[in-house]
Amino acid sequence: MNVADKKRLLREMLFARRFEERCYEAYVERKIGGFLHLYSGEEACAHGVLEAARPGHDYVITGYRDHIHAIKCGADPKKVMAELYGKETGSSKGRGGSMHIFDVEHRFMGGYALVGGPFPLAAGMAKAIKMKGGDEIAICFLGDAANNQGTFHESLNMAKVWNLPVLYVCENNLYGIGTRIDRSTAVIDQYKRVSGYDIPSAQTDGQDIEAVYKAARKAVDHVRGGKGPYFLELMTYRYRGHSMSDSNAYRSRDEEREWSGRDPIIILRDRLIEAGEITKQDYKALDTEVLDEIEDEVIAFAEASPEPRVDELEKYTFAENDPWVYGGGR
Amino acid sequence: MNVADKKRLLREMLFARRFEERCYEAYVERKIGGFLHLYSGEEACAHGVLEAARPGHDYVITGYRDHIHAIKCGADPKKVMAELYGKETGSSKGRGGSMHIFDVEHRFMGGYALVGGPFPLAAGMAKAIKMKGGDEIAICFLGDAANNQGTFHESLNMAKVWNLPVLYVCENNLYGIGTRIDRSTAVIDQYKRVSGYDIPSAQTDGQDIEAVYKAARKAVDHVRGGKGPYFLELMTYRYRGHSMSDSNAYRSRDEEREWSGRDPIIILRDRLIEAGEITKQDYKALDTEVLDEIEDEVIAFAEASPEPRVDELEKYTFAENDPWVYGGGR
Amino acid sequence: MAEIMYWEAIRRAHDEEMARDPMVICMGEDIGVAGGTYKATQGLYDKYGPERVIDTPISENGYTGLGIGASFLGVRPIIEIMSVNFAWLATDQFFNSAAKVRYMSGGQLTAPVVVRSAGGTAHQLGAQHSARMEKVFMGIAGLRVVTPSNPRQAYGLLKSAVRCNDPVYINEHELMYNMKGEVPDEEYFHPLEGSEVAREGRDVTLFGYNVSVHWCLQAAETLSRQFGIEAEVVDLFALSPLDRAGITASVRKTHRAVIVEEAEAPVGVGAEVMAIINEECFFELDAAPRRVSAVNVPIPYNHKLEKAAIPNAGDVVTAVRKMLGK
Amino acid sequence: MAEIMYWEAIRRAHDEEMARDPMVICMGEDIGVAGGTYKATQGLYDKYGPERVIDTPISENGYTGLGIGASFLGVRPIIEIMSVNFAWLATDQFFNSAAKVRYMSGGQLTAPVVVRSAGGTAHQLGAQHSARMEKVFMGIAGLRVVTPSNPRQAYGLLKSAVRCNDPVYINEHELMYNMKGEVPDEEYFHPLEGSEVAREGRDVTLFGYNVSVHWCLQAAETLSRQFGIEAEVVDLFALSPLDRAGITASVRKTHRAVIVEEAEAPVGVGAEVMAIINEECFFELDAAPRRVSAVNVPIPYNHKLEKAAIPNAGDVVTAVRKMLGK
Ligand SMILES: Cc1ncc(C[n+]2csc(CCOP(=O)(O)OP(=O)(O)O)c2C)c(N)n1
Ligand SMILES: Cc1ncc(C[n+]2csc(CCOP(=O)(O)OP(=O)(O)O)c2C)c(N)n1
Ligand SMILES: [Mg+2]
Ligand SMILES: [Mg+2]
Repeated sequence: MNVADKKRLLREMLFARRFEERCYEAYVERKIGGFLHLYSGEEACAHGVLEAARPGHDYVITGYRDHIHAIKCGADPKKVMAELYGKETGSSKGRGGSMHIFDVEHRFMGGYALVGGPFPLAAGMAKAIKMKGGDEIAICFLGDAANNQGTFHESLNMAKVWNLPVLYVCENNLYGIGTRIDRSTAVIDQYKRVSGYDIPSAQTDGQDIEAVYKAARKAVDHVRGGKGPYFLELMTYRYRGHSMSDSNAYRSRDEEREWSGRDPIIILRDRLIEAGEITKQDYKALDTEVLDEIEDEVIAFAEASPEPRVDELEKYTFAENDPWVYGGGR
Repeated sequence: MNVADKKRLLREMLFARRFEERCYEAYVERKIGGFLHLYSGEEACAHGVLEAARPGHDYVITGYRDHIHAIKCGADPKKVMAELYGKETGSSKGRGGSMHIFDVEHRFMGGYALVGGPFPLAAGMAKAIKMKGGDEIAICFLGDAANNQGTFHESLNMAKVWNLPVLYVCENNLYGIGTRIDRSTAVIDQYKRVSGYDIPSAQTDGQDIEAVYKAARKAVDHVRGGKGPYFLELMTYRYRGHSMSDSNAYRSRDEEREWSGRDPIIILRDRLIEAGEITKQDYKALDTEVLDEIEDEVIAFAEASPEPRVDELEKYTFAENDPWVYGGGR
Repeated sequence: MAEIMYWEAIRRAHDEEMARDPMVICMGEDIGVAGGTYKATQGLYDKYGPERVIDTPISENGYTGLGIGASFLGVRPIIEIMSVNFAWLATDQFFNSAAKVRYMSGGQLTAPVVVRSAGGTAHQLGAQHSARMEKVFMGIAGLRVVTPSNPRQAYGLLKSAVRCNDPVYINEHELMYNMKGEVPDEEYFHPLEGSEVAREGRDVTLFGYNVSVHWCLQAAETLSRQFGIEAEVVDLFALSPLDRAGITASVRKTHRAVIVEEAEAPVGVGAEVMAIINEECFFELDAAPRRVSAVNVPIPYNHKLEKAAIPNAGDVVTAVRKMLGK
Repeated sequence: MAEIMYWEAIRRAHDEEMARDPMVICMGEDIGVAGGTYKATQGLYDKYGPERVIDTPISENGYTGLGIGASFLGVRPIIEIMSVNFAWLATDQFFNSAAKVRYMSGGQLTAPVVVRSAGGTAHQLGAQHSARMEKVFMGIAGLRVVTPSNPRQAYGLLKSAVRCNDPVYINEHELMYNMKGEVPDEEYFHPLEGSEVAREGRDVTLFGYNVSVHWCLQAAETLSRQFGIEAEVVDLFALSPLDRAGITASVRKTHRAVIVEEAEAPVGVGAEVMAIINEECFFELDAAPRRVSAVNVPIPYNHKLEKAAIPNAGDVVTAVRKMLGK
C-alpha cells in the first residue's frame, strides 16, 4: 500500500461514512423505507479486505449491511442510493432495497437478509470458480452472530472437504442486534471456531485499515493460491444501532466512547497527517468534496429518478420467454 | 465394573446381537417393514455408556438405529419387537416402527429418523432437567455423519453457553450410509470438532466395553457434576449394511474382516474366559438361552399381538379432550 | 375492560402464564435484555431472569428443537421467531419433531410448545422479510395454527396455547403490534378452534383472518354505506383445524363467499376455505366464491409495487360488487 | 421407443445433460460412489468424476445453498434430496435464496438449480419419512414445480428443468422408480407448464398428478367397465404454475371434477384446483367438486393404518359414484 493508495482509501472510507450518514437522514425524511443497516465505524473492514482482493473480478457476497461492500466492488453510489429510494434506476431496479443491493456486473453478488444465508452461497460460487478454472476467489462477509447459524458449520465443512477458493470474513462488531457475543456464543474468538474444520484463520484489528489489508493480503493469497478456504476475523464496532429501529440501549456509553476513539478514518487520517502526506485542511476539503458529491450527484440522481411501473410488478418473477418452459419450443 | 457386571453385560450384548439378527430374519420374512437399521457390531457403545449412566433415570435419545438403546434403558424387548411388527402392543403402539421406538416410562425419549434431529432435542431435555433441579442428565447418541448437520453446531453452542447437563455420544462407525467419513468431513476425529465450543471431549475404542465404560464414567460424572456438556467419540463399526436396503458394496472385505476381529462381544467373552470366570460351554449355553428367550418370548409375543384398529387411525394426532382447545371449557 | 395494544396483550399473556407456572419459559432472539423486537416480552427478563427469558443465538432450528426437547419433560416454552421468514429454518424441528412426536410415539410423548412469529408484509421489508407462511403451517398434521386479529385474541389465544398439550403456531402480524383493542381485565382464554362473526350480514360472507379481517370490516362498511350490501365478516382466528361448521353456517345464510387473504393465492387459506364450501354447501351458493389474494410475486421493496402486490379493502369491495353485479 | 424404468429415465436425462454441458453437475447424499438411493445417478461418478458427481455431507441447507451459489455463476446443479422429508432443512436456501434472487436483484441474478426429491408415502416408512410436500413448494413465488407420473415425463421434465433459467423442483415418488414406460429414443424435452389428458372421457374429470394419476386411470377403467361412467383423466404434471386453461377446458367438457391427491387435504393441490374451477367455470359445474385425499394424520408405521391413511383407486371410484348417484 503506497501513499497514493492510502490517500485514495481515506477518501473511499470517508465517502462511505458520509454516504451512510446521508442514508440515515434520508430514512428520517422517509425517502428510504424498510430496514436500514448502516456500516459506520466498520469501513476499514470492507475496504481493507477488498483492497487486498480484486474487486470487480472476485465474487463478493454479504448480508443486509451491504451498501459499502457494493460500492467498493465498483457499484455506482448513485445506483445504490437510487435503490434505497426504491427507484427504477436503482441497482436492483427498486425491487431489492437496502438489504438487497446487487451489482452483478461488478461481481457484487448481493446482500441477503437471512442471517447465515450467504455462507453456502459463497461456497457455491467458489465451486463454480473452481469448475471454470478461473483465478477468481469468492469472498463472504458476515457478522459475528451469524456464525451461530447451522449454515456456518455446514459451509465451512464443505469448503474444506472440497478445497474451495473461498474467503470468509467475519466482521466481529461484538453484537448481534442487542445481544452481546458472550451471551450467545461459546467461543468468543471467532477465528478459533474454525479449528473444527482445519481451516487456517486469523484475527486482526478491524479499525486499522493497514492491519486489515495486511491480514487480508495473506488470506487472499492463500485462497487464490489454491490452498482452500480461509477465515479472517476483524474486530470492529458499529457506531449506530443495529438498524434504524434499534434503540441501541444495550451498549454502555463508555464502550461506545472507547471505540469511537479507534475510528478507522481518523486513524488513517492522522497517520497521513503525521507522515506529512496531507494536512488538516486537505482533509476538511476532502470532506466537503465528498459531501458535495453525495448531495449533488448521488442524492440528486436518486431524487430525480423514476419509480418502477406498477404494471411491471410481476416482472423478474420468472425468466422471460424461456424456451425450455415450453419443451424447447416457442 | 465387577465380574458380575461383566457377565451381565456379556449377556446383554449377546441378547442385543441376537435380537438384531432376529430382526433381520423377520424383515426378510416380511414381518417387519419400513427401514430397518441394525446395531450389530456396535453393542459396546450403548451398553458401555449407559452402564456408566443411570438408565431409566437419565434421559436418552438417539437416531433411527435405536432398538438396543431402548432395551438398555429398560424397554421390554417384547414391546420393541411388537413395535417392529407394527402391533398395538408395540412400544409406540405400532405407529412408530423401527426408527421410532419410544419408552418414555424408562426415559428412552425416542428414536428419530432425521439425521441431526436429536441434537437440539437432547439439549432441550437438559434445559428442562436444569430447570427442575434434578440430578438426571440427557444423553444423545448419534452417528459420525450426523455431525455435519447444522443442528450439531447450533446445539453444541447452546449447550455450552447455557451450561446444560447433556452428554453427546458419537458412535463413529466411519460411514454415513455409503459415504466414508473422510469424503464428507473436514476433520475426521470427531472429538476434535468440539473445540470450537470449548466442550471437553474424548475418543475411545468403542469395541471394548470396559474402555467405553471408563470413558463414559468420566463423561457422565462431568455432566452430572454440573460442569456442562461433554462429547464422547466411540470408534466402532456396523457389521451389516446401513439399512436393509443397503448393498454394503462400498466397504472392502479386508476392512470388514479387520473389524470383525474386534467384535465387542468376543472381546468381553474372551476376557472372561481368560480370567477363568466363564467357560466356552457357559458362553454357548448363554447363547442358546438368549436365542430361546428371543424366540419363545419376544417373537412369540410380537406374533400373537393384535394389530392396531383401523378406526383408531386418527388417534394420537392431537391431545385428547384438551380443555384449552375450548378456551378452558368443556 | 381496558384498551391495550396487541403487543401489550401478548406481553400480558406471557407475564401471567410465567407468574403462574415456573415451567413456562420464553425464548428467542433479542427477547430478553432487549425486550423483544415487538416488545412482546418487555420487562420479563428483569422479572423472571435469564433462565426463563432466554436470549438465543441465531440458530432457529437449534433453539426451536431445544424448546421442543424441553417440552418433552414438561417445560412450556413460548418460542418467538422474530420474523416468520426465518421460520423456514426451524420447520425441520417444528414439523418433523414437534408435530409428529405424539403420533409416532403412540401418545407417549407430546410437545406442548408455542411458536409465535410476526408474519406478513409490512413497510418495504423486501422479498426476504415479507413472507406470509400461515398456509405452510396449516398443511402439517399434528399442529394447531391460530392467528389473532386483535388484542383480545392475541391475549386469549396465547393463554390457551401455552396450556394446551399440542404444539401451537401463532401467526401474528408486524403491522398489528401497535393496534389497540379491548381485552378483558380478568383472565381470559380464547378457544383454539372455531371462528367468530365479526360483523353480521346477509348478502355475502367475507372470510378474513388476522390483518385481512380489518380489510373485510372496512370493505363491509363501504359496501353497506355506498351500495346497500350487507356483508357478514367471519374471523378465522383458527386456521388449523379450520372451522368447517362456522364457515358452512355463514354461507348457508348469505349464499355468497369472498375469502380475503394477505398471501399469494396458490394453495392458501382462500383455496382451502373454498374447498370446504364446495364440499359442505355447494348447492347453497348463489355465486362463484372468490378469493382476494396477493399477487404471486416475491414482495418488492418499492412502496408502490409493494402496495400493488398486497390486497386491500378496496379490492374486497370490487370483488363483492362484481359478484353481486352492483 | 424403448420401455425403461422411471429411475433409468432420470439417469438418462442426467447423463445426456452432463455429457452435453460441462457446467451440469449433480450433488446429494450418496449419489456418487453409491450411485444414488434410487439409482438416479448410477454410473455417473465413474463417468464424470467427483468434481461433477458430488457426494455431499448430510447438510441439506448447506449443499442446497452451495448449489444455488454455483448456479449464480452458470453452473447447472441437479440437487438430489434423498427424501422430501429432509427438504424442510433446505427450504431456507431453496425458498429464501433461489426463488427470490431474480426478483430482488431486479433480474440480474438467477438460480437455475434443479432440486429433485422422492416424495410420498411408500412402504411403512413412518411419520418422518412419508411426507408429501408438493403443496409447500407450490406456494412459493419464483419456483417451478413439476411432478412426473411416468418415465417419459421423468426424462423430459428433468431435461427441460436443467436448461430452464428458473429454479425447478421435481417431485418424484419413492414407489415409482421401478415403474416401466415408453420413453422416446431421440432427445425429448417435456414442457414445464401445462397438463396432459391421460384418458379422454365425458362424464367427469379426474385430476391427478404423479402417483395419483395411476389411481385415476385405474378408477376410470373400473368406472367404465362396471358403471358405464366415462371419466377423463387429466395429469397435472406441472403443479406450479398450474394449468388453469387445461383444467377449465376439461371441466367445461365433463362438468364434474374430482381431484385426487396423495397428500392430506388442507391447503393442498385439491383445494387449489377446486379454487381454480370455482374461479374459472363455476357455472359449468353439474356437481360439487370433490377431493380424494389422505387422512390428515402423521403417517403411521403399521401397514393397515398406513393404507387406510392414503387414498386409492377404490376411493376415487366411490367418490365418482357418489357424485353421479350411481
Ligand atoms: C435467519 C435470521 N434470523 C434472524 C434474523 C434477524 N437478525 C437480523 S441481523 C441479526 C443480528 C446479526 O448479527 P451479526 O451476524 O453479528 O451481524 P451485524 O448485524 O452485527 O453486522 C439478527 C438476529 C435474520 N435476519 N435472519
Ligand atoms: C436430515 C436427513 N438427511 C438424510 C437422511 C438419510 N440418512 C439416513 S441415515 C444417514 C447416514 C447417517 O450416518 P451416521 O450419522 O454416521 O449414522 P450411522 O447410520 O452410521 O449410525 C443418512 C444420510 C436422513 N435420515 N435425515
Ligand atoms: Mg455483529
Ligand atoms: Mg456412521
